[in-house]
This record gives sequence, structure tokens and C-alpha cells, in this order.
Amino acid sequence: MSAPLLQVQGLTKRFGGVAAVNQVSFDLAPGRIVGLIGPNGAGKTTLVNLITGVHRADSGSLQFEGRDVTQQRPFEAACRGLSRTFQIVQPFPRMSVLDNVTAGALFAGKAASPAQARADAMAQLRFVGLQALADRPAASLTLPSRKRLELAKSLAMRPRLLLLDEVNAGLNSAEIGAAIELIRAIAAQGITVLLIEHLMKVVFSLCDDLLVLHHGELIAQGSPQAVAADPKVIEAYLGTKYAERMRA
Amino acid sequence: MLRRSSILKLGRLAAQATVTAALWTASTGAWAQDVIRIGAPLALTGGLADEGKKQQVAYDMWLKRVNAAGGIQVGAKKMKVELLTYDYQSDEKRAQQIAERLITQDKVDFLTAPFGSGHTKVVAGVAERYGVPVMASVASSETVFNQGYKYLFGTLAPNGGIVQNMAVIFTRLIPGVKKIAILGREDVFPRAMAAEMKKAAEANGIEVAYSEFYPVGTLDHAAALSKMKATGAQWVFITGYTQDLILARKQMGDLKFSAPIVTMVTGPSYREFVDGLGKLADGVTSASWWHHSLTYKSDDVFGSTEAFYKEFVAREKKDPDYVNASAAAALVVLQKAIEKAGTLDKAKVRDALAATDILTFYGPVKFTANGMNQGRDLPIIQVQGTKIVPLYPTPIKAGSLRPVAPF
Amino acid sequence: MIGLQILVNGLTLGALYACLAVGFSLVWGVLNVINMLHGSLIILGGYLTWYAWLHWQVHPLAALLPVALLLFALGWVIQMTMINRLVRQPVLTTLTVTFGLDLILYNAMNVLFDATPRRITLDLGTLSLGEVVLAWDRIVAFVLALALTLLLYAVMNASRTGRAIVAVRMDRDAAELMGIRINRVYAMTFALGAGLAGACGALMAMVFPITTNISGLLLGKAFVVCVIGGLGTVPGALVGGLVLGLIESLSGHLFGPQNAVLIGYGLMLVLLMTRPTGLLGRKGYE
Amino acid sequence: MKRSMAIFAVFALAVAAVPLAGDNYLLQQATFVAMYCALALSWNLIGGYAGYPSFATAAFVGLGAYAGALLQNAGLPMVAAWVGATLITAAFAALLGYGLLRMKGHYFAVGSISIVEVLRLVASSWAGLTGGGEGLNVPIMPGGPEFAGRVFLYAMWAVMLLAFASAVWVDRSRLGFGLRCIEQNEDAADMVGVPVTRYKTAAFTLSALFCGTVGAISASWVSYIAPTDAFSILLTLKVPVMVLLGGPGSLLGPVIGAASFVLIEQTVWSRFLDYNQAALGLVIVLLIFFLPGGVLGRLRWRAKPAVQPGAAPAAGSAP
Repeated sequence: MSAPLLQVQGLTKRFGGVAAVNQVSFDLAPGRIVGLIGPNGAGKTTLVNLITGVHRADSGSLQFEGRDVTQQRPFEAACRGLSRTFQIVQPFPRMSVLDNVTAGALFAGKAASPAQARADAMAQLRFVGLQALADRPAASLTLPSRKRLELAKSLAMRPRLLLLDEVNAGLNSAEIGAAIELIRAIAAQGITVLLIEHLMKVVFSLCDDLLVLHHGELIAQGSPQAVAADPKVIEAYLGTKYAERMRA
Repeated sequence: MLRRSSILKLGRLAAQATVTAALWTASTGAWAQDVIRIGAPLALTGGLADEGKKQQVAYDMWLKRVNAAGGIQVGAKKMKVELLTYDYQSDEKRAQQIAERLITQDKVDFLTAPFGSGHTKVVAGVAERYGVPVMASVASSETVFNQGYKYLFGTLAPNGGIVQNMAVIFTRLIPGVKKIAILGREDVFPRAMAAEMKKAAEANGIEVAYSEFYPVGTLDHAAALSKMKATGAQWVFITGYTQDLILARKQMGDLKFSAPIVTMVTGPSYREFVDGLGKLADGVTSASWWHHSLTYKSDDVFGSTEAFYKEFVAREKKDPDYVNASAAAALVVLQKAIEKAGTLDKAKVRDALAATDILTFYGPVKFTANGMNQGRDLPIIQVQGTKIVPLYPTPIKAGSLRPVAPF
Repeated sequence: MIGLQILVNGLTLGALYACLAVGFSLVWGVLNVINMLHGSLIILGGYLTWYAWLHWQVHPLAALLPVALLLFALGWVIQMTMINRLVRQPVLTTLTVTFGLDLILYNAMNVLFDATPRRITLDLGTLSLGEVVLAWDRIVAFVLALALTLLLYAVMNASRTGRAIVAVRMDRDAAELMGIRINRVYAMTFALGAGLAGACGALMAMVFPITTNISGLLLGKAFVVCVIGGLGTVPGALVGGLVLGLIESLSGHLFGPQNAVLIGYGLMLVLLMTRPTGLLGRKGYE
Repeated sequence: MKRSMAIFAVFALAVAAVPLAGDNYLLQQATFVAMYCALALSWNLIGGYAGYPSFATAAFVGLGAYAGALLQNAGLPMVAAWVGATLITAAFAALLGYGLLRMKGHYFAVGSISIVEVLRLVASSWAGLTGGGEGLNVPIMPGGPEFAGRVFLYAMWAVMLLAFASAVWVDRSRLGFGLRCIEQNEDAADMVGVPVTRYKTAAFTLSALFCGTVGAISASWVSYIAPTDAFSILLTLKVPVMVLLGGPGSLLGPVIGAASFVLIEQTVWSRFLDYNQAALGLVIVLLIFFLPGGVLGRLRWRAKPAVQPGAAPAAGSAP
């Protein structure tokens, strides 16, 4: 197994007494799709915020590609190839779709010049199928298109680790199918993906491994089948009915 | 290829420019007839709005009298006088802009300077470059006149002289004055007066127990006054603009802080100081460059101090102060110089001004080498009841110094 | 003992600063509008009170309420006609509009009253407690500052309008959904702010020489008090005022009047950088 | 982009040609126009592009004036004093920016306007160095009024050109793009890899740079400075209004805004003696209601994308 891309040791974050994330430790190997599941309020988004420097950890450490990044700021994380999408989409409203993605390419993607960045951005738009809307202002997009814009922007940042925060929330089943294909294509480019997801269909069809978070603590880790059989996970999150269906 | 929108825009900009240019030429078309044009930048808004209005009233009184008498005798013919006024909003850059405009655009023959030493310096700087004589009616700090300007003349005597007399007279009249507390406003004239007072006090053996400055924009003097009270000084000396001094005197009342001599520079010489304080103003001494109870007779448009006083009271319903008198006197002196030179040639009028040695309703005016009116015994005044009473010099003495009533 | 006198000076000055800032803090806190008109409104209140005292011998304290109501109406008109349409605009726009209005009001007062300093020469005398001396008009200011703050606190908490204002402050859109007529609430808030400015002006006429020249200074003080005290709370202005009064009084004594005001600003900048919500600041407006 | 530069070139030539046509007063008007254009262009970098409404312009102008005057009095030749003043102001802005730019919106506005007041008080109380309330005299430049008029016109004109050039560079460069991202959504910009603090401080320092030069030049021009005049709250409020009149966040907006504002103020101010301030106030209020996007806003019919598609790739603009 090659050196882990991301090593998390004893990461803890308290918001006024409540331990949103408590002593979480795990490693992410490069090139794999890892699912991060858990009930609402389990601390999934907080964990992502800690990894991408939006919040500062109270204790514990983060190693990315062998370098200690515990105290990194969001833009440093982005430039190191650690990009994320937001649960609530955060576009640059008055900029065109093309410029939104160009921003990613120009800064984190380290494009040579604005013109070069625009070319890379156009490529990403074609990849996610938004090239027709290139000139439209980002604010005018529908929800699924916005989700794809987020994806295109993150890809333009040439990430090595992509954190997708419920990127399929609010999509209908057809759109989810397309999204799964898209994520599989992204992973095929050698990008490691950490997927926060509630839809078990997506999780079990895409992920190589699973991390289960509950009350800020990591209660299970391993292949989807093993995790689904774990009584703690069933009791905390999956529910007994689903577990039986899975085993049958 | 410039598209339609930019042509449209250029067109509008050009149109806007021509319109404004037309407006300017219209206003300056009048220089053809033979009229003496005097430029007057005044602060009608902003921090000095109150003082600016005082100059405006005085200029207008002189102007009406001169034109009523047919104008100024320039050599063979009498020429009417036109006064061009602009509001420089107590803003230094605007004052410079207006001086430039009056000289180059409106082609004025002479200029008057705005209120205060700072802005006088700015206007004088411009006038000096063009060689246009400037009459400064309210600038009394040496720092204005030591710039080597040849075309600048000021009717106020140097402010140093005022405090010297006070130090001598007050200590003689009121025994036991051993300590003085000085509070000055950090501004050109008030700062100079506070510094002069410190020197005069030390020269007369009075211990300076407190000497501080307060910045422009101070809304409260309690801290300084409390400290001054603690020094037990018998003489309190405070300089500033009228609103600073009204506030300071009121706060002295608030702190039950009094001293045998309370001197506030140039507050009491203004009517609004007495109106604003009522009985608190009683006993406050000050010094001034002029007082309406002076009895000068003069062969100028006003004829005598009395006549100027009567016309001012009739018009403004209150007593004139030194700013009104000095502003009118500045134009009287200019008129005399023009008549003496017999021409509007700026250099000749300048020389006539430099050689001025006349008596006006405002008092004797004789310019020294740097253009300032010669120092002489300046009136020391005290508020007694609601009247402003001159104590010195002897010819106008109308009362004797009374210590301030303790609380 | 001069220390006690300094403390008293600081508190009475602080009370004045609180009066001055309470209306400004309300408008900034609730409407998110920096009201550059506030200084001139205080001066207008002062001029009206002075005028009533000079011509009809109305005692300033008696004139306080009518003047406040008059400015309340003026505030309502200004808000309804102009500010309402701009409340959602960024700070640059609202600040610029109120700056433009301030120029108009300033010029109008300059023409009507001209800039000569005026003061009501009504001395309420002083109160001596041992060596410490207190002027009655400053004591009245102290009482008024407390009264205005308590009144505002009561209005904000007890009355329906008050709760509406708080709701709007917390979340304008949600409040609108609850059936609160936003424009009326904004008009009420801006008018209340103007009324408070009027009340403060009436009081100032006894203490300060009223002249249009100091309208900018009063506005500057309101800025500092709001930042120190913190937005979003009624007692914010009171606490901010008292703290600033004490700081200026103390530093005036220790470092001389030259640096007193400077240190006040210095404290504000430090707070702005470390604790922008100020000493008491919170999101809502309780 | 090309069109804006062409229009600006024509405008700059017109300003430069004034000495041929007009008398000294017109020349002085042109100098004021150039001065305010430079200030508006500088303000636009932080107020327009980055969306941080700064009211610190007068603080930088005043600081530049005092630095320039003190250097000149210390014997430096005039132009060297101007350069020195510019560097001092830039250094001050960089230091100040680090602290000030942590605040946002209203707090930033209030924080920046209080800097003007703080510097005025420092200039007033540090009498030993700055002459305090007495002010500071600056040696009058030799040569007659015509010569002086031209020197100061072309000095301000040069600063205007430099300010425009830096605006063009920023508009095209990575910094400009990053500032636009910050203006629209600072958190998203952070996530996308924009070094937010560094870019904001750079924009703030750049916006202060030319204000310092303008201050130093006007000190030599007026040859006398005092605290209340050097740090003028009126100036610090007028400059953003000018950019609002023209159209913030664009290249030409500040120039159109500053030029028209100075012209409006001239005609308004010279026509109404007692009511000029009210007239100016009315103009500002009407401007906000009827020209929300500024002159350029009104002329821009379609939403212009932030980076001109197809515009020639900016040669060598990758810093």
C-alpha cells in the first residue's frame, strides 16, 4: 500500500463544550473513493471544515502528502490540491459560469495566465456538460447545474483529494445516476474522493471503503459490506431493516 | 472603431464642457467698463462661517459708502467699486482655487484675505506670484508675515504686544498673582497667543503652573480645568474660538473653579460670548485690536469710530467687534492708497500701501517692513455686567479692573 | 482628592456621549444604516430648544419632549421618502445618501440660524459633595441618558413595535414572512433615532454652545461610542458612552488634553480589530 | 477593455492640452480634475474591485502631504520628496491594512474613517515634528505662476496616468480577478485558492500609494499645510461619491465620475453663494436614486463578463 495521501490523528474540535469532532483518526490511500456516512449532526461537515482549514482543530494533527497541514488556511489547502464542494452551493453570483470555474483554475489550479485558466475551465465545463451555459451568470443556474458548476470548479483546481459534501442532495434519481457516472470518471483520473453522502444506493455503488461518524466519533471503518454488518453502525445509523436487506 | 455608445458619451462630455465654459465667460464679461474690482474669498460655510459673515458685513458697509460717494478718485476720474465674493467653505484648497480664479478669470485689481492666519497665508501665496496686493484684515501671527511676501498688508497689529501689557498691568492692579495656568487651542492664532503669554508670565516673575494645548474638535475641557484648579493658580488664561471659550467658562462654573483673574483671548471681544454665558461672563478679561468706544476722528468714508459704530448697530442690531472694524479698515486703507497712487497699477498701489501712515476710524495704520500694522497699545477689555468695558489704554479707559467674583 | 473629580467628570461626560449615541446606535443596529445625518439632527434639536427658550421662555427640559416629537416626525418623513428604498443597499450607498442629506440640513441651518454659537444661559447650579463638584445640568444628562436607555429597552422588549424591530434586526426576510410590515418598522426605527437625537439636542443646548460647526464632531463621537459599546444591544450605547467618557477624562488628566481624544480613538480601533461586536454587542437587538 | 483605454487616452490628451487653450484658472481646474481622477482610480482598487468601502483616502492624502512637506523642508528636492512621501504612505497603508482589513462592511467603513481623525489628532499633537496647529510652511517653488501652474498640472497628470496604468494592470492580472472573487463572495474566494488577506492588503496599499503622491504634490502646490485641512473628512467622503457617480468596479467609471463631479461642483458652487453645500447635497442624493450603477452602469446594456472573452491574452501578465 503506497504512503497514505491524508493522515488524520486524534482530531478534535469543540464548539463551546460540545465536541463536534472527538479524537477522529484515519488514513486515506490515494486513488480510492471513500464514503463518510453518519446521522445528521454527526460532525461530517465539521470534519471536512477541519481538513480544509475552515476551522482550526483544538487538538490532533493532519498530514497531507507527508506534510503537516494542521494549521493551514483554506486557500493554502486549495493550493495544495485539497478542494471541496459546499453543501449549500457558493458560486460567485454575478460572474459567468465560465469565470466561476476560471477562478478555480487560475488560483488553486495554478494556470499560467488568465487566458490559460479560461481554456482549462472550458475543458472542465465540457467534462461536466455545462459548456452551453458558459456565459450565463452563475446565479441564474438551476440546482443540478449549480451542483455541476461546483464540481467543475473543484476539478479546475486540479485537486489530488476531492471532498464532496452531499453533492447529490436535492437531485432526482435520473440526475443521481448521471452524478455517479461523473464521480466514477473523476476517480478514474486518479483523484482520491471523500464522499459525504446519505443516499446508501450511491454509497454502496461507488465507495471502496466507508467511515462512519456518530456523535463526533469514528465508530466504524472498512469495506461497505463489513460496515453494514457492524452492529454499532446498524444501531446508530442504518437501522435493522436495511441491514437485513443488505445481508440477503 | 469607436462604437455609437462611446461617441454618444464623448459628445455629452464635450457639450457639458462648452456649457460650463459659456457660463464662466458670461460672468466675467463685465470687465470692459472702468470699475475697480476687488476679490473677496470668504468662508460662508464650514468651521469659519461665523467669522466669514462678519467680514462680509464690514466689506458691504464700506462698499455702499464708497459707491454712494461716486466711487474712488483714481487720478482724474472717479471709478465705482465692485466686490466679487466666493465662499471657500473654510477649505484651504478651495481658498487657493478662488484666489487663482479671481486673479486670472475675474481679473480683479486687488484682493482681500480670508479669516485667520492659516488661510491668509494660502491666499497671500497665490497673490504674491501674480503681484496682486492683498489686504489681510484678520491675521495677527508673525508666522504669516515672515514669508517675505511684498504684496501682503495686515491691519491687525502683532499679537505679541497684547499679552505683555496684561502681564504688567494685571499684576500691578491685583496683588498676590503668583501662579498662572494656561490652556491654548492647537490652532495658528490661539497657539501663538498661549505661547506669548507663557513668555510674558515668566518675564514678569509669574510661575507657569500649567501649560497645555487642546486639539481642534475637543468637546470637553473638564479634565484640563480640574488639573488647573488643583494648581491653585490665581490667573487662568485660555485661548480658542468663541465656542471653545464659552464651553470652558461654563465648565469652570460646573467645577466651581474660579480665580481672581480669568482671561480668555478674544472670546469676550465678541458679543455672542457675553450672550452665550450670561452672568458667567462677568469679570472675564481679554484683549482686542479694537473697541467701539474708541473716539477716533478720521477723513475716511466713515468719518469717525462713532459713525461706524452707529451704522453697524442700526444694521446688525448688535455691537461691532474687532473683526468687523478691521475688515472695513482694510478697505479704507486700500482706498487711501489707490487715491494716493492715482492709478490702478498694482506695483504703484503696493508702494503707496507700504508708505501708509494714516489715522482711520479704526485707529492709526502704519505698515512696518513685513506688511503688518505697527504695534501700539492695544485695548484690554473686561466684561462688567453685560457690557464690554475697555480698561486700557488710558484714553479709552472706561472702568477699572475688577477681580472675578468667587463662587 | 482629584481622582474622584476625574471619575465624576468621566461619568457625566460619558452620560452625554451616551445620549448622543443611543439614537445613532439604534439606526445602525437595526437598519444597518450609518446615519450621517445624526450630528445635524442633534444640532437641530438644540437650535429649536434655544429658539423656544429665547422667544417663548420655554424651559429646555419642558421643550425636550416636543422637540423630540418634532424630530420623530422629521425622521419618519425622511425614512418613508428616501431611506426606505435604500435599506437593502450596501453601506456605501446609504452612508452617501445620508451624507448628502446632511449637507442639505447643515446648509439650511446655517442660513436659518447662521453659525454663531448659541447657548441657553440657564444655570441649574452645582452640587458639591465634599471637594467633588457636579453641575446639575450634567446630572440631568446622566438621568436622561439612563431614562432614554431604559425607555428604549422597555419599548424594545415590552411593546409590539419593539419586538417587531428586534425581529427585523435579526432576520428581515423571516420577519416579513411573519407579517411584519417592514417599511413601517424601519420608519419607526429611524424616526425613534431622530427623536432621540432631538432629545439629546435639547439637553445639549444647556451644556454646549450650539453651532453647526460641531455637527461633524458629534457624529464622530457617536461612531466611537457605538463601536466601543457594541451594536445590537440597547445598553451598548450607554456602556460605550460611559467607558469613552471615563477614558477621555482619565487620559486628559494623565497625558494632557492634547492626547485625550486620540486615546479614545485608539481604544476604538483596538476594539474594532479584536472584538468588532464591541463590549456588549450581539446579533439580535435586545 | 480596448475601448476604455482609447477613451481615457483622448481624455488624458484633452487635460494635457489645457495649458495651450486656457488661462491659469482653467489650468488649475484641469489640475484638480487630474488630482481627483487619480484619487478616484486609487479608491476604485479597494472600494470598487475588492468591494471594501474605504473612507481612508484623506488619511493617505494628509500623510503624503506631511511626509512630502517634511522631506522637502529637510532639503530633499521636490520630486524626491514626492517619491519619499509615496513610499511612506504605502508602507503605512500596508501595516494598517493588515489590521483594518479583518473588518468587513460597516465596521471597515467606520474603522477607515476614524483613521483620518486619528492622523489629524496625531499631526495636531506632535507639534515638535509637524508644527501642530500652527501648520507647516513648504518652500514656494521658484518661477512665475504660469510655470508653477504647468509643473503641478503635469505632476498630477502623471499621477493620474500611473493610477490608470495600475488599474489596467490590476484589471487584467490575477490580482484583479482575485479581487473580483473576494468582492462577490469572500469565503468562496478563500476556498478557491485566492490568498485573500494578501490580495486585500495589496489592493489597499496600491489604493494608498497614489493618494500619498497626490498629498505631497498638493503640499508643494499650496505651500502651507495644517492638520484640519490636510485630513479633511469632506474629501474622504467625496472621492467614493465620485466613483459611485461614474460606476465602481470598472476602468472608466472613476475617471468619468471624478471629471463630471468636479465640473458639477464648479458650476453649482460658483452659482449659489449661500446654498452651494445644499446644492451639492441634492446632487449626491439625486445621483444615488437615479443613477444607481453610476453613468457607466446606465450605459452598460448587457452584463459584461468579468474577463472579456476573446480579448487578447494579456502578454506577460502572470505575476
